[in-house]
Amino acid sequence: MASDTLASTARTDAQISGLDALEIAGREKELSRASRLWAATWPKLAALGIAVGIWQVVVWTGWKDPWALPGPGPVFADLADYALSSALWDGLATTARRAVLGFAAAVTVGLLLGLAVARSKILRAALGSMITALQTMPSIAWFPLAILLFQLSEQAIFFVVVLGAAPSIANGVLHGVDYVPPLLMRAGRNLGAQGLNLYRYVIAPAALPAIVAGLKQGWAFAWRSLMAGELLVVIAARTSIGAQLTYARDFSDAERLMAIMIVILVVGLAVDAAFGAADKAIRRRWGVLDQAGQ
Amino acid sequence: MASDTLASTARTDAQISGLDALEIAGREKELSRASRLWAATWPKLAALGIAVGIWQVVVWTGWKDPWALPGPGPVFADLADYALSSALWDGLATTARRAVLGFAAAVTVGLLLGLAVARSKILRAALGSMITALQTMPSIAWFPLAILLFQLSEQAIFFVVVLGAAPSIANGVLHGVDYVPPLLMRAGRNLGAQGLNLYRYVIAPAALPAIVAGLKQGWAFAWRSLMAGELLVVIAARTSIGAQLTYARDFSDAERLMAIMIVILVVGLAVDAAFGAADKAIRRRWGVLDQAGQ
Amino acid sequence: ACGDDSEGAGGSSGPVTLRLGYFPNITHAPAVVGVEKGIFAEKLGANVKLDPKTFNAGPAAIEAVFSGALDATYIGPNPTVNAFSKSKGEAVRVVSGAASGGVALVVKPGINGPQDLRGKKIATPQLGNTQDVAVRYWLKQQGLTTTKEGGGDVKIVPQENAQTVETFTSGAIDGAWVPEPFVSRLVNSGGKVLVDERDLWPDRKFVITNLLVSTKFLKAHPDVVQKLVDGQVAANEFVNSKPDEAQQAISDAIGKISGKPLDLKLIKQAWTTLEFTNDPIATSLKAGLDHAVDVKLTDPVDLKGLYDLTYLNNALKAQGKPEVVQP
Amino acid sequence: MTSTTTTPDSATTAVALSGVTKVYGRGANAVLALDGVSLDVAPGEFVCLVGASGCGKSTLLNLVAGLDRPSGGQIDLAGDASPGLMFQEPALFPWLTVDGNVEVPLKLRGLPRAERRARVAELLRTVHLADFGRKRPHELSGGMRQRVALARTLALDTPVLLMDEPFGALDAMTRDILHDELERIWSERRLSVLFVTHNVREAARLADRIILLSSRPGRIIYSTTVDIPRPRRIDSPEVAAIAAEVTERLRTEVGRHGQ
Amino acid sequence: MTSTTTTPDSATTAVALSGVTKVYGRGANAVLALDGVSLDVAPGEFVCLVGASGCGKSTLLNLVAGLDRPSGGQIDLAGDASPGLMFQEPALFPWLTVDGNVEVPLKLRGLPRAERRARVAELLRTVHLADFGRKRPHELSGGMRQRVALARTLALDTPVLLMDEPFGALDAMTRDILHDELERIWSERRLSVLFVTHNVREAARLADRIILLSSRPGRIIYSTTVDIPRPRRIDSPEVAAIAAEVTERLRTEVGRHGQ
Ligand SMILES: Nc1ncnc2c1ncn2[C@@H]1O[C@H](COP(=O)(O)OP(=O)(O)OP(=O)(O)O)[C@@H](O)[C@H]1O
Ligand SMILES: Nc1ncnc2c1ncn2[C@@H]1O[C@H](COP(=O)(O)OP(=O)(O)OP(=O)(O)O)[C@@H](O)[C@H]1O
Ligand SMILES: [Mg+2]
Ligand SMILES: [Mg+2]
Repeated sequence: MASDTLASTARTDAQISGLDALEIAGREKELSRASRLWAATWPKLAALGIAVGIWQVVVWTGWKDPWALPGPGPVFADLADYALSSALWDGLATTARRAVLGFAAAVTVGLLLGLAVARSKILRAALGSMITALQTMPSIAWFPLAILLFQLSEQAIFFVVVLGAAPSIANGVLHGVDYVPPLLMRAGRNLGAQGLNLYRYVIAPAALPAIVAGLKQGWAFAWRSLMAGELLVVIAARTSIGAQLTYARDFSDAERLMAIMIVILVVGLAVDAAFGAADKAIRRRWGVLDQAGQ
Repeated sequence: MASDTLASTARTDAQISGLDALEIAGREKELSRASRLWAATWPKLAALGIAVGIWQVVVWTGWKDPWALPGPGPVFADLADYALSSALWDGLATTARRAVLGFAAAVTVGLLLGLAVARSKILRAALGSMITALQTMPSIAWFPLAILLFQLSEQAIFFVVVLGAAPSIANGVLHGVDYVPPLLMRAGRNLGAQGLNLYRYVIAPAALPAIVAGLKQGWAFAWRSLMAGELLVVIAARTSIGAQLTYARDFSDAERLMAIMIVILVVGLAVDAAFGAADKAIRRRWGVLDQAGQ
Repeated sequence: ACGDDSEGAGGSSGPVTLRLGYFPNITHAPAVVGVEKGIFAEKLGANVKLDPKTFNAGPAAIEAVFSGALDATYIGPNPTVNAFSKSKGEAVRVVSGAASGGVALVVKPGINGPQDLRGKKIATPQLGNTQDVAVRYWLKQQGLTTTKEGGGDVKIVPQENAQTVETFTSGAIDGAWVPEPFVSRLVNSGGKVLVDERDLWPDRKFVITNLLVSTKFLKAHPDVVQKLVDGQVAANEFVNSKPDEAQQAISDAIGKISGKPLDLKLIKQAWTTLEFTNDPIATSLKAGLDHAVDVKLTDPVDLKGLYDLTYLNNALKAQGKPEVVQP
Repeated sequence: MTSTTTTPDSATTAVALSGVTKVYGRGANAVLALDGVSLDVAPGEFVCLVGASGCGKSTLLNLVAGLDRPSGGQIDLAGDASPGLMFQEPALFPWLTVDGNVEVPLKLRGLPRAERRARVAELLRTVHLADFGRKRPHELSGGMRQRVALARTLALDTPVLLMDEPFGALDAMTRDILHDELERIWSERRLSVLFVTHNVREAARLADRIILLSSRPGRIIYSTTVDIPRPRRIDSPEVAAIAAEVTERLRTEVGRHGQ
Repeated sequence: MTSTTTTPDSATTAVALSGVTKVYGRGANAVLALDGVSLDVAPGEFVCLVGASGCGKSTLLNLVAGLDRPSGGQIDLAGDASPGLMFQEPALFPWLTVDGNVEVPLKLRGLPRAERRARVAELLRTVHLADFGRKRPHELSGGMRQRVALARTLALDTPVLLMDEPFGALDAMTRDILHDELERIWSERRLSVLFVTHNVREAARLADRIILLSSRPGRIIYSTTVDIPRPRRIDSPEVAAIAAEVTERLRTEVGRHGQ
């Protein structure tokens, strides 16, 4: 046998015959579920631990006054207070509802706009670059128009959210459509897909990964626009995360500000998990899962 | 000959023999340059015309007072004033410099972060979802931290811009890396690319289209964060587009506000054109140009 | 030299940098004039370098003071109280007043008295700020109820001042209790003044801007603070004696940052509702807080130690002017 | 199964190319891929196209399928259905299962669900992949993918079939079986087939006529009718004889360009 | 040209597989692609692998190349260079020109620029694509892409070469020419080659040994040594005889599974 073995350790540790392997495959899966969960969780916990640790150390050094940079202790204490108060839950309920509705509207507008612009050369020439330009328009520039159009109503907030997120989503669609493999386009056309059917059977599914990426970016825009937009209308009996964030800053309440930032991060993590799951499902289907890591 | 011809009109109009076609190809190109420019321009002009037209009509209906919604006439007059004043050019110079520097820093951070997270499973588990979470954090939440870390300096503005744009860019990188075709990964590995070389020769170029898309989204984040960040502190009495935008609003100067919005749109269009050119170059190389339209 | 707080500690032997914050705004007229006309620079002398910073809103200025990026700032009563109470009375001291008045309730033409406000929407700059408290307290005295959430007889809608002008012109609100220059601007968009807040205070005086210094800086460089207060007194002198020049200076200063000089007419219009006084009118701040407690917008705050008016009185004494009462 | 027949007044030609030219690129980079190709395919005729690598065979099929426009000349088709094309690469949709891929043309024709199912199952049986309906393309071997693509093209039910090396990735035995299947379907449906192959024996086994294309520019340089009665066997001496003849011509042609 | 030789103490085997098993998927969906495959390739030996579509040939090459891990068994390689693999699909990088694609392995080995250029030009001449260096993959025909992939694999200069149907998309004449080229390179560099093909004649033309894999599970069911002296011709009767013998075994095997 050859003296120098390539990756032989990795290969020999699985010296089992084929059918054995088949049987073991099932068991391995059971065993590994817990360990996979652990593998996905410990780095997060470690990162969290390191971040909080550094924060605490910086606070201990007395670099800044506690009212300028409160330590983790007071912040988590305030977060606990906050979580026990109705303010967080009411605010979160309002904001989440607005975010979901606004994002849904933005998705509709963004997808339609993206598909329309991608589809027609004239629309693309006319509006294509306008999409990015609109995307760079800061939310506050839209406030006067929002008030003109919708007065002080929830719609004004939606308007700002949709204008913030829809261009981003449309850009995702455009990117996806632009990179549909030409061979698949030809295949689709030859199989009889034309016009809308070509979109339904070829372009949309082929562009799906890019569209999901665009939706993720769109969510970030929607959420940030919402945080700003929630100050537009402080509506009767309805508090919101965006308003609370600004109040915390207005009252120089560093602890509450950081507590709200933690809440925003947690919401972001949850949303990312949802997008991550969708993306993973697509990658599994397409057979491009878990190859980059190797 | 068959009675029913398929798309025969389209095909017969080019009844010329091969070598003629070869010769004509050159001439056609000359001829079509002007017409292609026209084809790219008229829809933009038309869109512009329609938009301004609707705006003018709305103003004529007297729906809102002229100080709430000024017509195109006064706005363009103010834009002309604005363009002749040093305010626009000074502000644009400051803002553009900040945008370019901030974006460059964000690109560096975003690319490195994205590649690092894409590459290491542990980093990915630890930070992957944090990226989207950070992306959703509104700029104002970072202001206190920016001031703490960088006092009242340009760096504080950069900090906000980088925190706004880098996650978006990193997400673009992650998306691109995730969808590198497995076959090309295998080919690269077999050709001897490992570690950094695999990134350099396979992953980065394969992910390039998605990275460019991420950069475009990142630019929008950077610009919007900058517009907010420029209010953080007005350094050395230096005017900037962000400050002008807010002051126009504070002064209820609807005309100037709209003039500044037009400036922002124009900057956005210019940047989009740059990204569009980059993207087109990639698509031409890859052979995926101009197939979606058909 | 915008470095550590420790820099130059131990007296003013070496050169000291004074980082001073203010808003390019009418209510900050003494600051604008003091910087633009070189009054501060003159009073501070060669040994102290003035590093002025302009802000657009209070929170950032307070953040800057907290983080040691600013040594002193002109600011309104609300952030003053917040900064004092959040730092448990440690971070800041008020060393002088700057301006009084300049706040009013502007309403739509049809509204002629408090009772006409029933069911109407009134805007304030921010939930729990001075004007928000003032309008709620005043309404309460008129027998009208309000709630924190915007319910009650009169609906209070806190929103940015810039937005207030937009919502007022578009008819979404019926009035607003705001400071200058928004009062004038609302009046120019067809509103009328229903209540001039000066009428509600003794001597028609209540604080709208005062001068805050960080306690650390005050401890390290009392002499510099003295010079700053001297400058403030001189600036007010200038503002009051040469209003035209002061108004022009404000217009120019705003123009430098916003790209468009502020309309002089508007400044003149707002000017009449303001009084530039060195007295921080501590009683009005205290009363305002009591009102806030009364309308259940805040818990009581102990303001003891907020004011340190020795420097102001030194300055006034030197000029032979009447001293103010240390609260 | 629906048997699509060509319309009566197109009784003589199913596909007619006259003077078809195709130039790729522009200026100095221009490649003359096809130069004045004229070719008629009769209804029900099986035409095989052979030629050296890069001589323009795929280009020709793409033009006939209407996926590209000729730079010159004319292409006419009988009937209103565009021809079904089996690409040189499998071109399967990665987001669909094998079943899903084969079902696409049936869905696009609006067939009811039950019928679609039955048809997909039948087609997968035809290509010997009955058990693989629920797999995804990336889980298949190269030859399996090619067979799925074949099934998908057959699902189109068009009167004209264009096939670009459909059996290139298959072992000899599987290919023999599929030759029989294809021949059966061709005669049942009276299809007109334009079939590209590198295997000259395969051409002789299947074709009514074999056409040889030259390289750069692609021109028809030879055409022969195969009169061997069907059923034929790929290892029969008659097939071998025709193959040898075509090979000889091909050798001259490639020899001219190969060096 | 650098001639890579195997180390002395690996004189007897270049590649050694013992009891290699590969299972794809899990649970009910598991596919046993390879089952206990043991195979030694001697240094300088040319081994051809034939088998029905989907029997596990590509899987085997991927395992030997180290791109996948076997579920069981052991794979040993002489020397420290991993084998070069020519994939069943061209797998060219779309962002590079033809030149650029062939240059990648040379760059990765750190060759100086001038040397790289010369080598690329030589390799493209070998595959008869000397004029196509500046084209991009999408501008090439199927067979041309395959030849670029061949050139890129040859640029690797590894002592062991794995080839997955490298000539499947080529016409007979071009293939014959490339057979000669490959044989020349093989003997010059003393390469060990594991070569997958569906063309049994091609196997008999090139191989020192032909190995037949069965389908699901993939097992070695037949192995024969080809003793015909080189140079051989693909249409020689000796080659035909060996091909017929292997075809017969293949037929039995596929017949067993095909229906
Ligand atoms: N999109 C394209 N752009 C530029 N040139 C092209 C393009 N497609 C094909 N060609 C060129 O046209 C010629 C014919 O290509 P085609 O694919 O038709 O060959 P083919 O006969 O199918 O070859 P093969 O047997 O190798 O598949 C080749 O020289 C090729 O380089
Ligand atoms: N990634 C995968 N996931 C699941 N199954 C796979 C995968 N790759 C291959 N298979 C299965 O393994 C078996 C062998 O596949 P392989 O590609 O090795 O066949 P092959 O001998 O190369 O066939 P061909 O001649 O058609 O290329 C097939 O049944 C195939 O479906
Ligand atoms: Mg071809
Ligand atoms: Mg294979």
